[in-house]
Amino acid sequence: MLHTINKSPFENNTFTTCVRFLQPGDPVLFIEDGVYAVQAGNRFGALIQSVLKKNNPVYALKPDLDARGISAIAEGVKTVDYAGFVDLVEEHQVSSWL
Amino acid sequence: MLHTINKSPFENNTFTTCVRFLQPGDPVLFIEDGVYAVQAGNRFGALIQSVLKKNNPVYALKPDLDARGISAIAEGVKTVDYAGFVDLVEEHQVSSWL
Amino acid sequence: MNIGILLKEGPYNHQAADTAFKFAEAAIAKGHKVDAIFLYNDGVINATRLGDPPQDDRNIAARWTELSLKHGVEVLACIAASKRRGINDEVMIEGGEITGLGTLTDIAIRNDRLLTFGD
Amino acid sequence: MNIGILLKEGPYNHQAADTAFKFAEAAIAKGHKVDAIFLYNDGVINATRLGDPPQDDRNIAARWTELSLKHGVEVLACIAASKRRGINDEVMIEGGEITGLGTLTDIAIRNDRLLTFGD
Amino acid sequence: MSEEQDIKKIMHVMRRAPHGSIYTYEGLEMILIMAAYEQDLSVAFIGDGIYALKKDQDTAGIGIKGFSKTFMALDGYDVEKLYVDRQSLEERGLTEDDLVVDVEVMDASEIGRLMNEQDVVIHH
Amino acid sequence: MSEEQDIKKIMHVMRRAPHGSIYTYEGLEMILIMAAYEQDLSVAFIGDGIYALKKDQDTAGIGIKGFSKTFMALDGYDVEKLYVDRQSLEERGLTEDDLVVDVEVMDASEIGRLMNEQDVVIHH
Repeated sequence: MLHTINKSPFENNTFTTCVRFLQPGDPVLFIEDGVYAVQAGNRFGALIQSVLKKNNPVYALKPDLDARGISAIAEGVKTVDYAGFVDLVEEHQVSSWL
Repeated sequence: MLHTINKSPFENNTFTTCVRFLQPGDPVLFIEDGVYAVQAGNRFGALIQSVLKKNNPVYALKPDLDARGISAIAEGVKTVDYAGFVDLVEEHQVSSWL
Repeated sequence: MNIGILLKEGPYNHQAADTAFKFAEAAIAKGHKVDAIFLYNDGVINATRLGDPPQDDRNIAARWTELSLKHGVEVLACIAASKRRGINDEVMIEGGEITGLGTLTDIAIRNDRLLTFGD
Repeated sequence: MNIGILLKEGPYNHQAADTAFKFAEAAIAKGHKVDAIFLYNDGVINATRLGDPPQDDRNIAARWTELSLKHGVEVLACIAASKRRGINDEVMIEGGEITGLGTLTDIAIRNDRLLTFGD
Repeated sequence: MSEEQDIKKIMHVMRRAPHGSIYTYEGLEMILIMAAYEQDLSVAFIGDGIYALKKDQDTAGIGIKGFSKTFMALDGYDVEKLYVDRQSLEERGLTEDDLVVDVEVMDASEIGRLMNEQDVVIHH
Repeated sequence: MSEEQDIKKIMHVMRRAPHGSIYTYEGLEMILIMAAYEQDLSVAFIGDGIYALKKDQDTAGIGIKGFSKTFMALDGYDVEKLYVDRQSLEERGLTEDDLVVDVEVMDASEIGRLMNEQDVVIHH
């Protein structure tokens, strides 16, 4: 199952909550304000790495990163555009953590 | 200055952020979903006590507590109804932390 | 005491409109003047008269009309915010009016308090 | 792949309507069928044709009309949610329609995916 | 294709506190309608979502219609899979006894496993 | 009463990230109008609010008009009191150099002291 997260982890606990429910292998896609989670050097780096280590691929929506001026992102995080988002949805059912 | 907080502290960091900006003596009023902060026995009890200890009076809006089934509240927290909310606004300018 | 209110969320979806009303009602009951309720962001959706809530629910639009007609509270929707969200004179509640952000500034200046309700 | 979309926030105030549109556009471009966009909660405000955004901004209502007319996407607003927020047939965008939650259930059942966008 | 294959597993996830916003209430309205369609429905209460089930809610003072008791009607619609996240309950200082309906209190990993089996997941 | 007494101290507090919601953008529109009224305006950036000032935002891909550069216009409207909360900046891995305008980076207690002196505080 693909989990999408659209909230900034600095103001809202959606990301930390979602992580507790993640199953091994499930991809996580950050969109909208959620993409702040993957900015390199912020305090969520360790949590991102722990998710990656459990074999959960982590993606961030490139247009949302660009819109927010985020160019340096945490190691191991992949970016997708809207077409790549569609590809992920082809492969997985979706749980959108609003 | 009266500071109002209307978000649950479990999902959103408004309360913890507001505390950093509080000046000595400033009252804090929890309204709407913010009132979950003062439920007795939850994990925000220590933060509430630290605010009280800095001489910041803490209030919660009684109708909002009742609506959420909260009867036991943290020690030292006072309740007000809408008329009491008006009284606080008479005494103070207001900063509503949305 | 003269009070202005800034309301930043639409009716029903968030409690802000309810709290703003309850506060205004209590302030008026205590003899204060509620000068104006200024609707901003999604708050402008409070100004449509096309709302048709369930019979057993509160009617939030009717509350604003009552505050306006009975208690002289100006109910004002920001024009720029209204345009984005499909609020205009065609759908405006009785007692409500479209205006600009300059009016909000006047409200902030001429009242003893400006309170914000939102999400 | 057949896709249904559930949109839970109004236009402009949250990015949800933009992301939903961009996703639908990309899915259609890749040859998928976007069956329906169901508007719920404040999402029903996407269905008003009275919106008048600034000239240099996107027109979100026009996007839904385009998806409906050009790509056969059903644009559906929940009746109960619409009534609370002043959305009805009078103000409905071209290509949009008011319907019930039963229709959303059908959409959930008949499509390969149901995606939610909101706040 | 058997009829069986047309039955979808749909999970509703309640995540917000009641009254401060309408999401949980309108979510419940959605569940009640979907219940008539004989799908495999479940409802998970995570984070502030569990507050919707709190006993003794009296909304008269805020002028909003309460709906906690409507959750008690779910049973009559054959919506019997109500899951509550244990950690969410504990960190709010609540126990099962504080809730208006019988629920299954589960670990996040178990609710996550069930979420993973769904055809449709809707967060409210 | 002197004219002086009619000048109000009004602080706008930016607290949300740009683009995910419209609050910061519509807040900025409010500030630009208020700037014409010759009041004592200030703008504080707290929490995600500082992201609105991030350099190199390119919103073409999301189809939303960007507005970070509009903050550069505030100076021309004599809105010169721009305060940024130091902790918010640091925990986001940002420095002053990452921002599109010159700001005063301050401790929360100092911004709190200034907030306390205001006649009107509006959080966006």
